[in-house]
Amino acid sequence: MSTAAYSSNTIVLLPDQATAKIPKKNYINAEHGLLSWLLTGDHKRIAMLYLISITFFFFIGGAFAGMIRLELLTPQPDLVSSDTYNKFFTMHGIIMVFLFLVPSVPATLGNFLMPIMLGAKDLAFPKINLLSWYLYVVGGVLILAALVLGGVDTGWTFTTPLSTHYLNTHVITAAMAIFVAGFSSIFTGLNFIVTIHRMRAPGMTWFRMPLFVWSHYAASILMVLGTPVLAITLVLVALERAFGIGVFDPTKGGDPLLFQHLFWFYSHPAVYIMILPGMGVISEVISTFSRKRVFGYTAVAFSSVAIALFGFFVWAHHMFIMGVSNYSALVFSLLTMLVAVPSAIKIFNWSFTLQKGSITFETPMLYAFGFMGLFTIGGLTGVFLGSLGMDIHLTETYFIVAHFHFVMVGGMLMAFLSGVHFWWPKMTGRMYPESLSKLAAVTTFIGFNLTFLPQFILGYLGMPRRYHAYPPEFQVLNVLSTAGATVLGIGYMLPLLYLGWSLKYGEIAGNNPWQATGLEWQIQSPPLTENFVEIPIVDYEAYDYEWLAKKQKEQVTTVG
Amino acid sequence: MDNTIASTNALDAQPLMPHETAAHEHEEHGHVFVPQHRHHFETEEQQREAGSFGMWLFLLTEIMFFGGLFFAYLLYRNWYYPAFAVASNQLSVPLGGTNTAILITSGFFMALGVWAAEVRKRKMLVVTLIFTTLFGMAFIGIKYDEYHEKWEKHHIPGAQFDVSDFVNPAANGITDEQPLAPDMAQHTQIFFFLYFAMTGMHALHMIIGLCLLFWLTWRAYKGDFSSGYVAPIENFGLYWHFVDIIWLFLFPLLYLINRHPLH
Amino acid sequence: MHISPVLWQFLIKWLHASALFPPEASTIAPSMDALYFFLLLLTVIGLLLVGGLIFGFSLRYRRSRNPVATQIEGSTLMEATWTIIPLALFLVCFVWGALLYFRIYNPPANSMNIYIVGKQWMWKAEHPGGQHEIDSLHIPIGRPIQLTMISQDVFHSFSIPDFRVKREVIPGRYTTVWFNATDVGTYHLFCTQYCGTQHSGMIGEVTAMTPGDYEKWAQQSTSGMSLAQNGERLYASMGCNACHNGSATARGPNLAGVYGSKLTLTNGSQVLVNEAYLRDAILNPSQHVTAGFAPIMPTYQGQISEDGLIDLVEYIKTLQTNYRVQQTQVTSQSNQAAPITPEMVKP
Amino acid sequence: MAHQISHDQAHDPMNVTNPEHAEHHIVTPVQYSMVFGTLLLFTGITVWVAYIDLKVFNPILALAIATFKAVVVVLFFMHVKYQSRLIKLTVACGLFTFTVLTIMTLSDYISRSWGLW
Repeated sequence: MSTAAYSSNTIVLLPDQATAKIPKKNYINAEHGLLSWLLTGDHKRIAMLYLISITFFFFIGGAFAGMIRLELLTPQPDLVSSDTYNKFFTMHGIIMVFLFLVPSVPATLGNFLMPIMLGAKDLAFPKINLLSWYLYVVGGVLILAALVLGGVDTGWTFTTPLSTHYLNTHVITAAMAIFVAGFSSIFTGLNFIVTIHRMRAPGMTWFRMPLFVWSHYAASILMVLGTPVLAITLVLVALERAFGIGVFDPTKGGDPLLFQHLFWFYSHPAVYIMILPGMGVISEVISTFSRKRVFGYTAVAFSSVAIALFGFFVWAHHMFIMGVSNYSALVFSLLTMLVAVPSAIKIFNWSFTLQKGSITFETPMLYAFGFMGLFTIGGLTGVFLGSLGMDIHLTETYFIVAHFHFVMVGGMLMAFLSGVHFWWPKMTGRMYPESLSKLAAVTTFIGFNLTFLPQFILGYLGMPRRYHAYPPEFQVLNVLSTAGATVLGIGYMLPLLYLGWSLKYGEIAGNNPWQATGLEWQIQSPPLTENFVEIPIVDYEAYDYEWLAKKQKEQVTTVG
Repeated sequence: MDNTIASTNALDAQPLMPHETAAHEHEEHGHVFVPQHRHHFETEEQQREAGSFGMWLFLLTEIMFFGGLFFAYLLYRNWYYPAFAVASNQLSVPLGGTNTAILITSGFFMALGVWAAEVRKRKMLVVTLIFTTLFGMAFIGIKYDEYHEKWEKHHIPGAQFDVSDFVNPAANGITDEQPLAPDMAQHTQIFFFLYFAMTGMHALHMIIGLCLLFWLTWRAYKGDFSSGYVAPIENFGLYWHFVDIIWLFLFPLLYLINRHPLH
Repeated sequence: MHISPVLWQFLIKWLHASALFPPEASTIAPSMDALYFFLLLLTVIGLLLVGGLIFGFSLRYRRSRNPVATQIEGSTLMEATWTIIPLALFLVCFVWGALLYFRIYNPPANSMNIYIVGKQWMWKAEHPGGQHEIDSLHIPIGRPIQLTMISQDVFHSFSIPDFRVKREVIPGRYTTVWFNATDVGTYHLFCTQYCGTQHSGMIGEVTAMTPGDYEKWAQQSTSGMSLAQNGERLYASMGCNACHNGSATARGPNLAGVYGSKLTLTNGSQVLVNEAYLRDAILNPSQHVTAGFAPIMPTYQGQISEDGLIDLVEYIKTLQTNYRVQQTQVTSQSNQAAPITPEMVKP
Repeated sequence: MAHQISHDQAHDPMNVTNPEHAEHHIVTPVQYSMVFGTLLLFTGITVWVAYIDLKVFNPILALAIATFKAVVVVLFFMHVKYQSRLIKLTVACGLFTFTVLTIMTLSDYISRSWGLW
C-alpha cells in the first residue's frame, strides 16, 4: 500500500498542486460580455447563473424568516399586522421551497458536475437547460411581482377553499409563478435523465457512476413524474378562483380534499426531490475526506431509487387528520414507515464509510457531519408524524415545523453548503479561506440547533404553526428560537462574504486539491468549455483510490 | 424483437463497450460531421436517440399533467352520475365524432410525413405536413363552434351558468330528457367545467402544435429534413400523436357517457 | 456561564408556567405520552448511535492516527442488519400509533354529544340543552364527550393540546372527536389549521368542571330553548311538515323514529340514518330519495345555516313517535313551540 | 424504471445487448394506412356501441376501445413497437405512475363510505 500512502500523504508535493495556476483557457474566460453568459449553452455557465439567482432568492426568503422570528419574539402581535405576518410566512414558504430548495443542488452543482462526472461534454439538451433557467427567472419575477403588488397569504400549501374563495390577495399570480418554476424543474430533470442514459463516456457503466449521479437520477424521475400534477392542480385553483366554479368548493358539490390529494401527490415527492441530491453530495464528501470507497455502494445507489419509488405512495400522510378515510390513513401510514428505511440505510452506510478511513476535517466534511446528525433527528421525528396516533397531537404544530426544517435546512442546506465548499475549487479554480469557513460551519450548526430544537418542545406543548400571536407561556422557547435564528443568519452571511472574496484573492486550487477520484477532479479547474480535451475512457470503479494513487505516482515520476 | 442485438461499431456511441476497442474506434471514425450535429454528442445516432428519449420523457410529464384532470373526472362522474349523463347528452356526437375522425386523419398524415422524411422525399414531406396542419385547424374550428354553442346555451360554468335546461328540459325544447332535481342539476356545472378544462387543455396543445407545424413546414420546404436528419419531424410526430391519444380518451368519456335512454 | 437576568426571569416564568410537556388532562393523554416517550427514546438511541459512530471513527481513524485508508467493499450482512432492525422498530411505531388513532377517532357509544361550528374566526359550541358558547367550551369531567364538528367556510382544526386531541373541521361534512377529561381546570383551545387573517385569534378556553358544576352552569346559561326546540320551530317555519307530516298520504316519508334506522333508497342501497345522513338529505335530497317516494324535495343548500341544520337534525332525532309529528303541525298552526318535555333537555 | 434497467446492466456487465439502443426502423405507408383504417373503424364502433344499452359495460367497453386505439397509435404511429426497451419502459412508467395516483386516491374515496367514520 506504499502507493496509497504516498498519494494520501503528499498532497502538496503533487505536480499540479505545486505549480498550480489558473489555466489560460477555461469556461469562465472562454467568452466575454454579459450576453455570452445570458445566451450560453454551457452547462457550467448556466450552473453559475443558477447559483447567483438561487442565492438571491435564498436571502429574500431568509429575510422573511427573520421577520417571522422577530414578530414571534413577543406573544403579542406587535411588530406587524396579522395579514402582513401571513404574507411573510407564505412568501417564506413559497420562495424557499420552489425557488430555493427544489433547484438548489440539482440546478447548480448537478448542472455543473453531472456531465463532467459522466465524461460528457455537456448535458443532452443545452438549449433546454438554458430555457429552464429562464423559466426559473420568470417564475421568480412573478413571485416578486405578487410580492410587490401586495403579497399572497394562502400559505405555501394553497389550501382550498381558503385560497379559492376566501382571500383577496394575488393567489393567481403566485400559482402561475409556481407553475412556470415547476416546468423549469421538469426540464432540468428531463435533461438529467437523458444525459445519464445517453451521454456516459465509454466504460462509465451504471455501477461506475458516482452516487451523486445516482441520487440525481432518482430525484429527476420524481421531478418529471410529480411536477406536472402540481401544475395542473394550480391551474384548476386559478380557474376556480377566476370563474368561481366549484371543483374544490364543497358548497358547489366539489371536494376540497381532492385538491390536497393532487397537491400532496407532488408535494410529498417534492421533499425527496429536495433531499436526494443533498444525499448525493454527502456520499461524495464523506468518501473523499475519508479516502475510502463508500461503504455498500450498491445499497446506497438502490436506496436512492427506492426512495424515489416509495416516495409516490405516501403523500396522504399529510392529511391524516384532514378527513381522509381512516382505512387509507392506515395504508399510507404503513407505507410511510417503509419509506423511512432507505434513509436509515444511507445514514449507516455513510457512518461505516468512515471506518478504517483516513479522515481529515475540511469544511465540507464538517458540513457533512452536520448533515448526518441533523438529518438523523429530522428523519426520526418524521417517524413520530408517520405514526398515526402521534400525528394527531403533533401535526399542524411547531413540532412539524421543526421536523421539516431539520430535514430541509439541517439536511438539505447543510448538504448544499458542503457541496458548494467542496466543488468551489473546481468551479472557480480558487480555494475558500479554510479557517473562516470552518467557523461558518460551526456557527451554522449551533445556530440551527438553537433555532429549531426549542420548536420541537413548543410543538409538543401544542403551539400551533402559522400563529401570529401566542399564549405567553410559550415565550421563552420562542425567544431562544429567535436568538438561534440570529446566529443562523450570521452563519449564512459568512459564506456569502468569504466565497465572494475568494473569487479574487483565494489561493489557486489546482486540479485536485482534495485528492478525490471523480472524473471532475481529473481535469483542470476551472474546466474547459468542452470539459475534456478528448472523451475519457473510464476503466476504474467509482471511488477507486488505489487507481488514483497509481495514476499520481506515474505523474510524479514523469514530471520528475 | 430486432432491438435487442445492438451493433457494436462506435457510431452508436455505446457507453458500455470494452474500453480499449472503444478507444481506438473513437480515434478512427468517432466524428461523422453533418451541419445539424451538435458538438457535445459523439455521434448523430446518439443525438437522435437522446432526442427521442427526451421527447418521450416530456410526454411522460404530459401524461401526468392530464392525469390529474382525468382523476377529477373519474371521481365526480361517480359522485354525480345523473348530472354527468344528462349534461354530456348536450354535447353533439356528430361534431365530436367528426372531430375524432379529423384528428385521426391529421395524425395519419403526420405519420406519413415522418416516413417521407425518413425516405428523404422533400415534396412529399411538405405536402403531408400541410395536410396535417389543415386537419388540425379543422379540428380547432369545429371545437370553436361547439364552444360557441355552449356559450349561447349558457352552459359555460361561472356567473352566467344556467341550469334551467336540466331542471326543466321540456320547457327549453329538450324533449328526450328526464328533468333533474335542482340540487343534482347544479352539479352539471362540474361536468361542464371538466369538459372545458380537459378539451381546453387539449385544444391548447393542438394550437401549440399547429404553431410548430408552420415552422416545421417552412424548414421542410427549405429542405432541412431531406438529408436524413429526421429528428425534429419524428419528435414532433410523437407530440402530435400524443395529443391525438388524449382526444381518443376524451371523446368517449365526455360525449358518450349515456347515449342510451336513462333507466 | 452567565445568564442575562432578563433571560433568567423568562426561564423561571416558563418553568413555572409549563414544563417540557403539557399537563395530562384527559384519559387519552397518558397513552399519547407513553407513545411519545417511546419514540423519543428511539430518536435518542438512534442519534447516540450515529453520533457515536461518527465521533468514534473520526477519532480512531483520523489522518494523523491512520494515514492509510483500508478500502472496504461493504457487507451484505450489515446492510441486512440495518435494513431489518429499523424496519421492525418502525413497524412497532406504526401498530402502536394506529391503535391510538383508532381509539381517539372512535367515540364510545355512551358519550355526550356537543356540536361545534367553526367559522372565520370563531368557535361556536352548541350543547343539546340549548346552551350556546363562543370561543369557549364547558364540559363535565369524568364522562366521554363527543364533539360533532363542521365548518361554515374553510378548513379549521379543533385542537386541545392538554387533552391530546385534534381534528380537522371540514366545510360540508361532520367530523367527530372525543375525549374524557380527568382534571377540573381551564385549557387552551386552538385552531391549528391556517384559516385566514385572524387564524391566530381563533382560540378559546375549555373549562372542565365537575358534573355538579356543569349542571349548574347548564341551568344558568341555557337559552330556554333546546336545539331540538329550535329545530322544531325551523321545521315548522320551513314548512317541512307540508310533506313530512306522518300521514299515510304524505308526499314525504314519515320522520318518526327515522334516526338510527336503516333506510332503503330508490337506487336500492341501504343506509344507516345518522346526523351526517340527515344533514346531507336536507341539502342534496335527490341523492337520498327514500324508496317509494318521488324526487320532488327542493334543495335547502344556502337557505339554512349550519346551526339551523344542527337544530333540525337534533329535532328529527327526537321524533320518536308519530304523535310528536302531529304535535308539530299544531305548533306550526298556532305558531309556538311545544312545552319543554323533560326527555328533551338532556344535559 | 431505473431499477429495471440497472438490473439488466448488472446481469450483463460486458453489455452484449444494450437495452437502451435500437436500430432505426422505418414503418411503411402501407402499415400506416392499415392503422389509419383500424382507428376510423373503431371510432365508428365506439359510437355505435354507445347507443346500445349494456348497463355497466358501456363505460368499460368505451374505455377498452379507446385504450386499444391508443395502444395501436403508440405502437405504430409512435414506433414504440420498434423502439428500444428503454422507451418501452418509459411509456410503462408513465402509466404506472398514473395508476398509482388513481388507485391510491380512490382507496380513500371508496373506503370513506365504509362507515365508522
